[in-house]
Amino acid sequence: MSDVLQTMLKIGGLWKSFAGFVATRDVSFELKAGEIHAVIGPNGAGKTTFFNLITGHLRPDKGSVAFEGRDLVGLPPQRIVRLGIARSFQRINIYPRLSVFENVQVALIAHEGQQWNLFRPGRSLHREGTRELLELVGLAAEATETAGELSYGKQKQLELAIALASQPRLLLLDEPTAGMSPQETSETIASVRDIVKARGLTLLFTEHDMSVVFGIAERISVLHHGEMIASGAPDAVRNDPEVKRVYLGNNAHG
Amino acid sequence: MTLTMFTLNAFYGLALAMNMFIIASGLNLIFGVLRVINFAHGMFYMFGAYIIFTVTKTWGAPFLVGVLASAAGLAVIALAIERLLLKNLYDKEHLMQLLFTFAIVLLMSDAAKMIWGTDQYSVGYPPGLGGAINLGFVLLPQYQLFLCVVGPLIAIAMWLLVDRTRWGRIVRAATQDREMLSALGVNVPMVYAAVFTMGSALAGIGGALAAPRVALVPGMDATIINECFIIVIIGGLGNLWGSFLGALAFGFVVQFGTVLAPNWQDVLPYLLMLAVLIVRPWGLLGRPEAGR
Amino acid sequence: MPQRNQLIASAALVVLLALLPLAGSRYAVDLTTEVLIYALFALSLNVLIGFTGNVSFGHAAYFAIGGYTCAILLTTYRWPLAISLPAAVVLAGLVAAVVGYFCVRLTQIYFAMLTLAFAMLVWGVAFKWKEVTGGDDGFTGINLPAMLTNHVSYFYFTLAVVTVAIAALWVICHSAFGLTLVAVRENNVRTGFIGVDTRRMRWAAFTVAGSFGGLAGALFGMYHRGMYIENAFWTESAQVLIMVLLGGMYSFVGPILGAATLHLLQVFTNQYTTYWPTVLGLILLVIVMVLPDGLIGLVSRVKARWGKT
Amino acid sequence: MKISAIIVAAGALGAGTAFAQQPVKIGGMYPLTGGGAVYGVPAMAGHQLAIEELNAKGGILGRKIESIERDDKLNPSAASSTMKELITKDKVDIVLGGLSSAVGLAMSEVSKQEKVVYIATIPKTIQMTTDKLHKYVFRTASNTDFEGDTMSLLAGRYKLSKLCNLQLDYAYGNDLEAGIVKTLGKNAPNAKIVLTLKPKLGATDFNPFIPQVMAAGCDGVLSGLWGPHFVSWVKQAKPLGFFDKIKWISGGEIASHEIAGELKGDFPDNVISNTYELWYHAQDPSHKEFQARLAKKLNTQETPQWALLGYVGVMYAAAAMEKAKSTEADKVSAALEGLTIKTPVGPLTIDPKSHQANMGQFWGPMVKKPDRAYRMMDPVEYIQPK
Repeated sequence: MSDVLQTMLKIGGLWKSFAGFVATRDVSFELKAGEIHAVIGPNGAGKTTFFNLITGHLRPDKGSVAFEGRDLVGLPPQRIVRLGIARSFQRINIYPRLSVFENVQVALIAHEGQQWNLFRPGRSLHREGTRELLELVGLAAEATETAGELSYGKQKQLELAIALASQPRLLLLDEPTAGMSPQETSETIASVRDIVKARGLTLLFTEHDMSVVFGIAERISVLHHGEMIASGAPDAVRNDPEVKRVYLGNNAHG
Repeated sequence: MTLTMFTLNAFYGLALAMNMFIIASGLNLIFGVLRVINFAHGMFYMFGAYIIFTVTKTWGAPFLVGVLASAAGLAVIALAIERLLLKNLYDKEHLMQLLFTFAIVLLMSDAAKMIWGTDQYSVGYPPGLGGAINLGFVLLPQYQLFLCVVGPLIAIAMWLLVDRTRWGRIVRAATQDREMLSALGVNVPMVYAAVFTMGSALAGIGGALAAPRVALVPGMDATIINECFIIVIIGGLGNLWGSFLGALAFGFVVQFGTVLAPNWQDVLPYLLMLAVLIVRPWGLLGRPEAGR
Repeated sequence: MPQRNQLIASAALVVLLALLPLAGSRYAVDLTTEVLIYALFALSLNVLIGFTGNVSFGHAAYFAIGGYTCAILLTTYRWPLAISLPAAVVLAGLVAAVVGYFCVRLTQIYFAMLTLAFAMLVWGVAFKWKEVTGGDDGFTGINLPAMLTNHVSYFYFTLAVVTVAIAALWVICHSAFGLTLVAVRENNVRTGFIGVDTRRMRWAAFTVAGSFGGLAGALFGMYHRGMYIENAFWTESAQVLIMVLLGGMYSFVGPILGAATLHLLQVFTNQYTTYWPTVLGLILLVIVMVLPDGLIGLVSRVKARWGKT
Repeated sequence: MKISAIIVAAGALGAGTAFAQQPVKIGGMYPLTGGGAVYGVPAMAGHQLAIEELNAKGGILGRKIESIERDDKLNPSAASSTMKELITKDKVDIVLGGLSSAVGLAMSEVSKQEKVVYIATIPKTIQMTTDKLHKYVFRTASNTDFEGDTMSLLAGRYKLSKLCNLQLDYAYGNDLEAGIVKTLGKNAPNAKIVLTLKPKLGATDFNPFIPQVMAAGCDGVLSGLWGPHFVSWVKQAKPLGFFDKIKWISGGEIASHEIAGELKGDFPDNVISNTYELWYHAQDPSHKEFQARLAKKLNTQETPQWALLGYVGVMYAAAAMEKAKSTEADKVSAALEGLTIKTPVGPLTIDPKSHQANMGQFWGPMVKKPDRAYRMMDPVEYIQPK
């Protein structure tokens, strides 16, 4: 739908502080449609805050967030989702007491705006779409299980399915492989990339695992103490002296 | 309103606030740490009043002994309730705890009827506090002055205990993260038991201190529980000084409101809560609870 | 299919109830009428509690608004029942919508206390607006259509209205709307991020709950031929809350069971002892300690919670 | 014709003898739990005493009396349900009791629908015997008009001029105020109400009101503050010397021993009030006898006044059934109209038009006695409405 070279998300001069602690400091950032973009940085660098500011969970003190030319600042999460931005969470954020199937089903209902339908039985809706999404993320076999009882990795997969149910153009994944085994990680990453490419999505994600980051990211941005210190192609970032000093240097050898 | 009347009303508002604070502070403490909505708190208050009646009037003990007996009596009752029953419920739905405290209300109301019958009782003022002090332009009842002293004393004592002692730090930590505290080797169940006991003893003291001013009758627990909740809520849940402020707001609004708009007196406390919650949804000194 | 079984069981229950007057016990008929009304009242509250996860301490307000409105329209204005009853439901729903607008901005205990505050205002209005409501003397002598003055006909009327209302609530609770409400209850934040305005959902649930609560109140007032300010008092809100918790809030039928159990317990223990609070208290204790899911947990321990059919 | 008459008579006789085995069922409802139990429990004791006495003498119409007693929970809807239960399940012949106005009116509504006689033994609201009067409701308690009339009479007698009217803000208070205002001009032409205050029902804190009364410069208060309200008022007003200058004329039975015996030395001076019954007042032999039996039942000499109300209600029910020679509601209702019976406080008559008994009350000032720890009424005057 959008041109590959077009700017999808444009962030300018973003500030956010909590009781004096500056979590996001004058961050400017651009995301091209269709790219796979990683945001990295040590713990506490402000990655999650950055995501929260984009998706409306937090409101920036200053700055602008434009999605496809539309200002997002001040919009509540549900409006932003409807514009085409879906996200997953670093800490598992699903419906633990609903079945796996219902977790996705309810997201599809919401996407179709059917939450205001007082008459159609909820469980009869989008059965096909739900099944497809579960298959896509590899949870078809667990459809009837209670979501909270799934393994950690599978709950992460479920998060992905819920996010995809909103049919986003931009997908934000906050540490999609956190807590996974190396085996699960590589599987997840492969499947995420396939899905993103197959559906023509734009992906913005944060990640700890540098092999994952450099494995799939087309562009990488580095946050440090709330500041965006570098942004560019993987090689350029890898060789950026500032990045080496504050981040890669510490982590890669520590 | 003349100066005399204004002074009197302000003073009475303060006295009411302090009496309510003493009762509500215990409820606030229990809610803040245990997250239990204790509907039985009003019943504890009533028991406090009845116990001081028995101790001072039937047994002839001095007033102060009566107050201590009320505190001790409620501490024992509360400890028994917590250790035998309530401790098993912390992991369950909050609403199950609510149902539990309601069951306690029912059981204790009948227990009170069996022990004290249905007659109405009254407790005398402690000697030396039954009169009034003449300031020239206004008479101030001594007992209410006494309450105005006791209330802040209790507030300061609680503040010292919670803010300035190791035990207090543990209690405050328990309000934040129970699992973490447990991992750090703190005996959390004992902290919970102690907090429930202490909060309930405060209800007992509140009842004992209210007793000389009011008639003791079955059902005296009913409105007090709502008023305590209002004070705790408008102050900000779990916040000691919030409850103090909430009690002051309650005292002055009820006193002046009743004088100026007697037609609204039945719903004044609720109007106050409405106004506060619409303007400051988390109470005067409360903070929004992060996320969920 | 279990759903079909449920439908058959429900239909059988309604038929069985419809046969009750043939047994000839006037008392049983009256008691069942009361239970039906309380069941609807408890179910209406559970739209908020069980399905949305919002505990209201002031649900009696809508019960009272429904009851008074119907009573006043029938008696003071001599409107026909066919208009008075819907008007009562609409007014209860409207007031719930206005109150809900403010309440859903808050959550948890703050939400509960705000509902309580508004409900006490409703009580205050019923108390002070003596010319219209009769104040604390109550509004007695409600003018019923002649065909409903007989206890059996009123029972059938109640049975019909309550059955339809419960069916409607069932449809609503199991609709896409209902499922989304459960999502709001289970995870408010996540539900925002799938594109749902959770506050508006809760607002809608509040309004639905208030409307059906109003219907229950209207039936109640006509049954007693009187509405009293006590019906709006917070103790009444607490009572219906207990019915819901007792029955089991995560199940659709739980509150019906809770309403029947609590009401019948109160009636029967009062027949044997003036220490009925002790009896009731002990029973509640047992339920709390042993049956955390309410009575419905006892009935269907094997069944998983809402979510698995 | 003749034969059929005989058959009918025989049938009636047969039915009568079969019926004789059946007890007369009397339903009694008072608040027995919560806030109303203070009054309901003693009233129920009087109710039971009357039934015990009647049964000892062979019951009513030669049939034993079965007493069915229930808690009205001080809640009109609950009372309405319970009364229906008494009528439809227990098949009671008559229902007695009630305390609050709303419960009384709710019970009256059931009595009207179900066509069962209800005798209100405590509720005083005037509506019950005026606007909402019907064939089956009767009252053997006093009412707010009687009480108001006597209070204004006393205001005149004590030559009070500036009055403060102090009533609780609910049905009883409002009705009592109306009763006072109606008769004040006639009974106390020199008196004027300069201030009217209405604390809420159930108030425990009277500080918003006490200074206002003191500042208004009244020489008398006409009060309807009953029970715990009065006690709380006293506890809060006395330290200010409130009762030193102000004469307190009160309805609401605060001169009863339940309050005087509890407040003892704290009971203020200058109080003139009423009570239904006085255990220390030797009036006539029947009263002494009643008092002795009640004292035995309750195991105290200082018996509460409320028992009398429960007692008189039952006695009226029994007398009416005896007079009607039936327990049928229509006949009992007809028999109650104009019925005069002897009670421990003297003869009472139910007015056939208003269904209201001329139940009087003891009135008088509460005074210190050298040999008693508590105050007593002296002189006592039994004032009965005309």
